[in-house]
Parts: sequence; C-alpha cells; structure tokens
Amino acid sequence: MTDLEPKLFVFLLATFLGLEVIRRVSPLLHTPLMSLTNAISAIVVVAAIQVTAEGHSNFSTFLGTLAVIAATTNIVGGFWITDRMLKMFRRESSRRE
Amino acid sequence: MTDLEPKLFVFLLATFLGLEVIRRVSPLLHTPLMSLTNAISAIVVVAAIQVTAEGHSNFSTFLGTLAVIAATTNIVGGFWITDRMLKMFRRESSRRE
Amino acid sequence: MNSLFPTCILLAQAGDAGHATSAASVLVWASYLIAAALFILSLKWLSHPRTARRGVRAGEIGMALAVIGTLLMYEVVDFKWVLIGMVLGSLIGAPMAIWMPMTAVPQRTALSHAFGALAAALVGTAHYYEFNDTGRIDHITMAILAIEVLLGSLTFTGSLVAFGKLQELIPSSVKGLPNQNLINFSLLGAALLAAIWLTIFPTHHLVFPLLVLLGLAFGLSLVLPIGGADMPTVISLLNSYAGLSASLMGFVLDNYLLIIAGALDGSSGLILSIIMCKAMNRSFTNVLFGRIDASAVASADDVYGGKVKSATAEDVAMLLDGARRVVVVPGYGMAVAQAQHAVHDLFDILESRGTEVEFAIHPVAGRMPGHMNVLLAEADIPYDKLKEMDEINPTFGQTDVAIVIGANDVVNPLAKTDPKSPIAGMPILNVGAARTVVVVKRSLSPGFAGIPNPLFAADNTLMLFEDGKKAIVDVVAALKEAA
Amino acid sequence: MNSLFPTCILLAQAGDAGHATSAASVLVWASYLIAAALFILSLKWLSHPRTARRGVRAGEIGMALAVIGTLLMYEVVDFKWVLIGMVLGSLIGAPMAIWMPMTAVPQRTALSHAFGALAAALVGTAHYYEFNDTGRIDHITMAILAIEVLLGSLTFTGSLVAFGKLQELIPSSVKGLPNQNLINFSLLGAALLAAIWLTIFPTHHLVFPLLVLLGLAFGLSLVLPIGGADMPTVISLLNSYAGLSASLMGFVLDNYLLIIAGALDGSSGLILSIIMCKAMNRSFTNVLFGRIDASAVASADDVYGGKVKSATAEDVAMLLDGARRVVVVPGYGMAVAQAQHAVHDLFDILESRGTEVEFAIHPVAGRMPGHMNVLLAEADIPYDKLKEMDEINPTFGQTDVAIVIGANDVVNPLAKTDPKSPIAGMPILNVGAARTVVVVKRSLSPGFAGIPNPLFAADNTLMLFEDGKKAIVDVVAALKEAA
Ligand SMILES: NC(=O)c1ccc[n+]([C@@H]2O[C@H](COP(=O)([O-])OP(=O)(O)OC[C@H]3O[C@@H](n4cnc5c(N)ncnc54)[C@H](OP(=O)(O)O)[C@@H]3O)[C@@H](O)[C@H]2O)c1
Ligand SMILES: NC(=O)c1ccc[n+]([C@@H]2O[C@H](COP(=O)([O-])OP(=O)(O)OC[C@H]3O[C@@H](n4cnc5c(N)ncnc54)[C@H](OP(=O)(O)O)[C@@H]3O)[C@@H](O)[C@H]2O)c1
Repeated sequence: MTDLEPKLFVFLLATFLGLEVIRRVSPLLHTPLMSLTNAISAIVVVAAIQVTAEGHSNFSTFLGTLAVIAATTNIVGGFWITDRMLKMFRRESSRRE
Repeated sequence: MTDLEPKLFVFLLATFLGLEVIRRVSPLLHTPLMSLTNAISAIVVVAAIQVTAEGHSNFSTFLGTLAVIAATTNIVGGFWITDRMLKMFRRESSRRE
Repeated sequence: MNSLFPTCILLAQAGDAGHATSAASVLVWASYLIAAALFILSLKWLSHPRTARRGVRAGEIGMALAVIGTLLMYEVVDFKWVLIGMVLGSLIGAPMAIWMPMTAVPQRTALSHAFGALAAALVGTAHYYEFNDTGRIDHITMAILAIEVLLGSLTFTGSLVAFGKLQELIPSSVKGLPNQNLINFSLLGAALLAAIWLTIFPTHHLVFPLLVLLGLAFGLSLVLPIGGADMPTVISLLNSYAGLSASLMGFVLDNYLLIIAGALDGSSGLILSIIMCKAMNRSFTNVLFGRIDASAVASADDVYGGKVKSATAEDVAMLLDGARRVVVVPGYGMAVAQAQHAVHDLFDILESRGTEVEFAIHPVAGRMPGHMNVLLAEADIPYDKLKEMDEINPTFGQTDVAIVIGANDVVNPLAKTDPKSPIAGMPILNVGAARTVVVVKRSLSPGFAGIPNPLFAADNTLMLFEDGKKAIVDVVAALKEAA
Repeated sequence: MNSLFPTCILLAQAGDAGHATSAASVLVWASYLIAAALFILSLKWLSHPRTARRGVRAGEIGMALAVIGTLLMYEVVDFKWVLIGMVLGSLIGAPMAIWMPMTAVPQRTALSHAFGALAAALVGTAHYYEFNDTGRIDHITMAILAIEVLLGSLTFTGSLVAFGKLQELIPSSVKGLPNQNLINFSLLGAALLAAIWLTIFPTHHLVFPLLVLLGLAFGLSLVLPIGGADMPTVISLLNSYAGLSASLMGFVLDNYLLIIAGALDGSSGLILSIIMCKAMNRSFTNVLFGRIDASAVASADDVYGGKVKSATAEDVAMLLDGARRVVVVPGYGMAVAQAQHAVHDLFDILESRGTEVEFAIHPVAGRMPGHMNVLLAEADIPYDKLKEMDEINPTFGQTDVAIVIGANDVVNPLAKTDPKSPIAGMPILNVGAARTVVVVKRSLSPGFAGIPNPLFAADNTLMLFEDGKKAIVDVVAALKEAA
C-alpha cells in the first residue's frame, strides 16, 4: 500500500460529498437510490479483475473469479433494475415513454 | 512533485464539494461568503512558511517572507471581517448579541 | 524533497499498475478519474425524477469506462477467467433484473448487498494470501485489510439472513436466544481480537480464516433475531458497511475510484438508515440490540372487543360515491396483495368523477424506503399525487374518505398515546381525522410491530376484511355499476 | 506492486515532509486533514445565518491547526523570517479588519484577492528557482508551476486595478483603447507561449521573469477598461483564478490541504460570478471583452423632458403617513451616502405606526453580491425583512409606497423594454407596480450602466433630489412632527 495521506483525504472528501448529494435525493426515489448506489459500489469488480488476471496462484484466481461473478451480477442487475424503476415514474402531465 | 493521480482525484472531489456546498449559501450571506473563502484560501501561508523556513537562498527567503506577510494579512483580515459582518445579522426575534 | 524522490515515483507508478507500463497505468487511472466524476454526477442527477434516468446512464458509462480501463491494464495476461466470471455474472444478474417483480425489491436489495460484500471479502482474502506469500505486508495495510474482510464477511451473512427473512425462507418467528446480545458481543470481540492479532503478526496466516469465520458468524447472530419490521434499517446499515469495506479495499489496492465509490455507497446507506430510524423514532442500538417485550403490548381483545365495524365493497363504493376528497394510504399489505394496479383503476374512476384523490406515503410504509412510491409508479400513478407525511397530515381534516390499504403500524394511534408500545413516538399518518376511514386488510392480525391497532375500533372506521387486491377490484366494480 | 515499493514510500513520505522526520510529517498531514474537514464544515455552516458564526470559528481553528502543524515541521530550521512576516501581516490585516467601514467591503475584497494572488505567485517563483538550482524539475511540474504563476500574477494586477477603481483611485472614466481586445489576446498568447516554452525547456530560467511580467501586464490591460458596474463580476472571476492558482500550488508542493482550500475558494468565486452574470443577463465574455456602445443609449432629454416630478421630504412624509405597506429599495447610492442607519430610523418609526415595511434586495444591487444585506444588517435591520427579488416582485401590486434609495439600474424598466440597452434582459425590481414610487438620489445622472431611467419620468414617480442620508433623515423628522 502506498502512503495513507492522499487516501484519507480522498475518503474524507468523498464522504462529505456523498452525504451532501444523497441528502438531496427526494424520498420518492429512495428505492432506486438504494439499487443505484449498490450498482455503483459494484465497482469492486475492477479489484476482482485485478486479482483474477494477476492470478498469482490458482487459489487467488479462484477467489477472484467468484468475486467477478458476484460483482458483475450487481452491476448488471443494479443498473438495469434502477432504470426499470425510474422508467415507471411520470408526472401527471408527461405520459410514460 | 509526486505523482499526479491522487491530486487530480482530490481536486475533482473538492471542486464538486465546493460547488455543492456553496450553491446552498443564502444570497443574504454572499458578502461574508466572499471574505470567508478568501480567508480560507490564505492557507497558502503554509506554503509560504515552507519556502521561508527551508530558505534555500536569500532570494527565496525574501520572496517567502513577502508571501507570508501577504497571506497572514488575508487570514487575520478575512476571518475578522467575516465575523464582524455576521455579528450584525439578526432575526426579528433574537436581539443582537 | 530529496533527489531520490522522482525515481521512486516512477517505480511507484509502475507499481500501482501491476504488470503494466507506466503509460498504460496513466490511461487506467485517467479512466478511473472520469468514472469517479460520472458516479458523482449519477447520484446528483438521481435527486429528481426528471434527471434520474440520465443519472443511471452516467453510472453505466462510468462503470464501463472503469472496467475497460482495467482490462486494458492486463493485455498481456490471459484473462479467460475474468471473462468467464463476467459472463456468468451477467447470466445471473440479467434474469433477476428482467423478471423480478417490483414487490420483491427489498429482498433483491438485501441479496445484492450480500453479493457486494462477498466480492469485497473474497478480494480481500486473495490479497492477504498474495501479500503473505511475497511477505510484503506492513502493519497498517494488514489492519485495514482485516477490517475490510471482517466487514465484508459479516455483511455477507447478515444480508443473506435479511434476504431470507424478507423472502420468508426464514420464518420471521425466529427470535433471538435469551442472551443473544452477550453472544453477539463476544463474537464481535473475538473477531476484533483476531484482527488486532493479525495486525501485529501479519504472517500468522492461520488466524485469517478464523477472522473470516468469526465475521460470518457475527453477521448471522446479529441479524437472525431482528424482527422483519427492522430489516430495512438493518439492510441500510449493512449497505453502509459494504460501502465502507469497498472503500477500505481501495486503500489497500491504491485504487482511488474504489475509495470514492465505496464512500458514496456507504454514506447513502448511512443516511437512509438514519431517515428510517427517525421515522420510527428508534435508535440504531435499539434496532440492533433492542428486543420488544411482549408484556408491554396491550391485548387485542381489550382494544377491539366488539367495537370493530366491518363493511362490504358496496358500502365502501357508496361512501366514495359522495366523496369530494379521498386519500389512499398504502402499506406493506398492498405490496403483498400486489394491489397497486387495482388501486390505479380506483384512482382513475374516482378522478374521472371529479373526486380529488391523493396518496399518503409514510416514510417507512412497506418494507423499504420509497417502497410504496415504486409500486404506485409501476401502476402508472403520477408521482405528484404521492404526498409525504408532513405534507398530507394537515389535510386529513378536509378528507371525506381515507382508504387504508394494507397499512397498519404507520397509521397506529398507539404510537402517540401509548408510551410503552414498541412504536411509541413514531410519527404516524393521522387518518383518524378524516370523516370516514376504510381499512382494507384480511383480518385483525397485527402488522410487523406485532401490536393491535385502536384505529380499527374507532367510531369513524369501517373494516373491509379481504385480500387487498380483491377488495379494491370489488369496490371499483361496485362503483362502475352504481354509475 | 514491486518489492522496491515500500522503501520508496518511506523516502517519499520523508520527501513530502521536507527536512522533517517521517513521524513528524505524519503529524503534519494529520493536522492538514483535520483542517480540510474544518474548512468544509466552515462553508457548510455559513449557508445559514444561524450557524454562520460557528462556520467562522471552524475556519479559524482549521487555519490555526494547519499553521501550527507546518511550524512543527521545521523545529530545526530557524524561522525568524516566518515570524517577522506573520507579525507584519497581522499588523496590516488587523487594522483593516477593525476600522474598515462596511461600505468599503468591495474594495477590501478586491485587495485581499490581490494579496492572495501575490502570495501564490511569490511562492511559485521561489519554488521555480529552487527546483532550477537543484535541477530537479520535470515537465509536468513545470507546466503546472507556469500556469500557477501566470494566474497568480494576472490576478494580482487585475485585483489591484479593481481595488483602485472601486476606491476611486483610478477614475472610472478610464476606458479601453480602441483595439483593447487585440492587445489583451496578444498579451495572453505571449504569456501562454512563454509557459509552453518553459514546460519544454524548464531550465531556461530567463523565460520565467518574462512569464511573470506578461501575466502582470495581461492582468492590467484586462481589467483597466472594464466599467465599475462589471467590477464585482470581474472580482469574483479573479477570485476563482486565485483559488485555482492556490490549488495548483498544492499540486506542486504535494499539499492536499492547499489543493482543497484552493478548489473551495475557486468554486465559490465561480458560482458568485455565474449568479451575477445571470442577474445581469450578461455572459462572461461580454463582461470581460464586451464594450458598451454609447450610440445605442437613448438620450436623457427624450426620456425625462419635462416629465419629471420632484417632491420635498414633507410630501414624502405625508405619503408615508397614510401608507399600509411600504417597500424600501436600496441601491449603490445608499452605500455611498452611508444612509443605512437613517433608513433604520425610518423603518422603526413606520413599524411603530403599524405600517408594514419590507426591503427589496436585487441580486446585483450595490457593488457586490449581498452588499445591501450587509449594510442593512449593520444598521440592525432584521434579515427576515430583506426579501429577494423573486419573492418581493409579485407584492409591489399591494404596495402603497416604494422608496428607491440610490438604486437606479436595478429598477430601470428599459431592461425589459429596450432590447438595445446595455442592461437589456436583466431582471429588475418592478417598483413601477406600486401605487406611488419615491426615488431618492442627488440628480438625474445615470447609474453605472450609464443610461437614463424612464422610471424617474413615470406618472406615479416622485423624485426627492437629495443626498440619500440627508433625505431620509429629513423624511423621518417630518414624520415625527406630523405625529
Ligand atoms: N418501509 C421501511 O423502510 C421500513 C423500515 C423499517 C421498518 N419498517 C416497518 O414496516 C412496517 C410498515 O408498516 P405498514 O403499515 O406499511 O405495514 P404493517 O404495519 O407491516 O402492516 C401490514 C398490514 O398489511 C396487511 N396485509 C398483509 N397482506 C395483505 C394482503 N394480501 N391484503 C391486504 N392486507 C394485507 C396485514 O394485515 P392482515 O394480515 O390482517 O391482512 C398487516 O397488518 C412498520 O412497522 C415499519 O416500522 C418499514
Ligand atoms: N451588486 C453586484 O454584485 C453587482 C455586480 C456587477 C454589477 N453591478 C452593477 O451595479 C449596479 C447596481 O445598481 P444600483 O441600482 O444598485 O446602483 P446604480 O445603478 O449604480 O445607481 C446608483 C445610483 O445611486 C445614486 N447615488 C449615488 N450616490 C448617492 C448619494 N450619496 N445619495 C443618493 N443617491 C446616490 C446615483 O445617482 P445620483 O448620482 O444622481 O445620486 C446612481 O444613479 C448595476 O448596474 C449592476 O449591474 C452590481
């Protein structure tokens, strides 16, 4: 691990930003919010890919592959379902597309 | 300079956060806002101190000292004036302290 | 800065990028940088229905960028297994996404947290052994790694249990052992000890599996005894753990994108659970470790004894016929009965007769935040008819009929009157203020809080004992022929 | 990650911390981390008057922490000069802070930007020569450093000019040369060339002073021709440059706190200038490079010719006597006349007679954002009486008397009617809708936009030609004896 300093700064800022932004999400959309953030945090897939591809041992390749499966499931599922939900929300005026 | 990556991430996040937070500042307080951010950005004083203290050459010590003066002026002035302004704002109900 | 410095940085960069060239590594983190920006925009845009879908697009693009960037990094290595994994993952994820009924959203959320946590834990484990072989693991890294894996594993089992309970694979009757909390704390304590141990002796690689096991066990014993009504809160809490764990992995892997995405996920989980606790007037500790003592609960008989008036669909239709303003209060029961489309027909017919119809959405109605909104949106009801509690409560006074469909706890006046009740102090929709209240549910059995509801025995309340869907369909039919 | 890596990091850390030990360097960045958090909280708390002062405290503590942390880093070195600098700085800053009249806030802001930019430019310069001696300066660093110094120097002179104009040391009559824009662009172009040159040949240290000089010159020639009314926008723009330059310095010095603080400052400058441009319906380019062609301006005579009715303080007092609702519209003139305290007396006496009094604050009234709010707050007028434009405009219809005190452009109907006027499309306070409008100013001379104002010739308008302060004092006196 390289030094801690920049990471703590990034973590600090990202947390503040997250709290700021998510506090503004209308309650109407709290369910889509859950599935969207969930899909986003499935970014761990990049770490899983790294482990799998570097494949230092069969063991880590194995774990990595499982991780890739799990993460990809969330990516595909997460974004898709979120969009499915959001498609349904419409204002009085505008008809559903 | 160490590598660029963490810095760009920090810059990105800080800018997003700044835009988020400052957009919420009520127009009532835009003048104090100006002087407060100004005081905060006088944090360059730490860089100035560094230059002066490391003093690789009389020249840089000289420039550094000037920088320290300029920055300190903003720190002292900035926070003080901001507070002076804010002290004046009072709601109908609460009397000025 | 000393002169050795720049060279080190180059090495460091190359290091960051694993086997890749420094140039490639720059490409990679550049793609990560853009992805981070897109993720942030994605959440910003989600704040309003108008821009929400753009938010999803942004998220997808960001994800694609990051993945492509990562794959680029490994042209050399063969990543057969990576592709296999991604294909399998898609094969599991896609059907879920396509065929999952909206009513199953809560379970699905729990399950996806389990997957996310699993991935985090697995990667953490892989890295531990990898580091361990090469003997390059310092104490700080180890400490972070240990916490990361601990959070990952407890979130995994915890979320699985939550899923099982919501999917009713695990009977919600399963309650904790008498000294449950003691067990939980000792498990957690042991896990932390293991983590500390590893931090001091990173190479004691037999302690690692122990840590994982303790984490899994703690997750189980923490969530198993928690009542279904508290599940959503727990899910959100676990959500924030999953985020945190992803973030910590970012620390270990020098991956800033991971740190950011994890932090965003974590803070959303945190905020949602805080909102829910507020809406239920509960504290985290109370949700996690508080047990509801049945003794305090008033017996159903005292409450209902002969005071309950029941009505038929026709009676309700007649009531609605004369009504100028109707407020519909959906609850978990509407989800169970899948009654949202029937409700939409009711909404249409009433609107067509010039009756003003609005929906009262309690922050914790249903089984997850925003649950009711999604179902009603699915039934194509415009979202500007869905009113939040604070907005609609004052209007019940001018409401002729309030129709409560499968809601119970969120309209239970005991919350205000009985300080000893498990929902004491939880703000409720005071439907009682409406001229007439119609409650649609199958029986007098309680909601998730497990307590009787005096509302059902109130003078201005009529009970329509029926499955939610059937009841509304009948009412609509009755309205039609009345016309 | 390759095995060389950890060692490198230690070196790197030591490197980060200059001559300090790695342990000390951790202390330092820890203090920076906390400072960063405090700065963010400081701005969050500023968002509302209730918490604003706490925000200032947070900022102060953060600053103190950061400075102490930095000083810790250099126990060894003697920092006589640092202390001297800080003492001198305080000696300049404190009196400014204590004795500066609130009406001088705009100038003061401009001046402080100049100082901030100066500090940035100086440090940048020092670092260039330092690096240059040790021959350790790579191209990326050089590029960043060059931009940093360029922004710093142009902001320095630019802000000084802005200060000069607002303080009226430089007559606002000073307009640009015919081919001003050409000059500006060539100066900017030359500066950028110098920057690129240095990026390619970092060691050509004679190009550096050239870069600085070009920056200074560009700052001058950019701001000199800009009209006073546009100054605030320019100041905010320069503010965001100063912030950016501080941020870039953070890049060069591996100082994350600097990056963050700079970015926060920069974004605030950016947002404020956007708000102002919106409120004036101008674009950045138009503000910076647009020249107002006098030809388009309608002559005063056509507008006013014999249609202007003037009144005495007594007339105005009589009007106010009968009024149920009065709206006060302050403008730059109130600041010039220092009339805010007189206005407070007027406010008190009218309120005491049960007249409803509110203040209409145009987003660009005065000479900086929030200018009027500060002055009225200074005069102890409760801020819930200060209404923003969108809020108050609809209410002028039910207003008996609108008193315009030293405002002109922000109440000029030409903005709506004359598409060719320099303020065309700028949203205004439509005081004209009030039963009667009283305009207090010394003459018919125009505001900063330099155009006549048909409002002064409207049927329901009375002019009170007088210095703002004297006029209000007289009106109050007249009201008193009338009572
Ligand atoms: N939404 C969240 O985020 C969240 C978070 C944490 C906790 N909770 C908890 O979840 C509960 C939500 O309250 P709620 O009022 O929405 O639901 P509830 O209190 O759980 O009551 C649901 C009612 O629906 C009825 N029902 C079930 N199936 C039905 C069907 N097929 N047709 C008609 N009625 C049916 C049940 O009565 P019958 O069996 O007699 O039909 C039950 O009384 C609260 O206790 C809340 O604290 C929610
Ligand atoms: N606030 C901002 O952030 C900002 C930013 C950018 C631009 N601006 C520009 O600044 C202008 C602000 O408009 P404004 O209506 O507030 O002011 P203004 O249009 O500049 O008019 C000020 C008026 O006050 C009068 N005045 C000056 N001294 C006076 C005194 N001692 N007693 C009484 N009256 C006095 C002047 O008329 P007499 O000489 O006849 O007395 C002048 O017509 C706008 O053009 C706006 O675009 C403001």
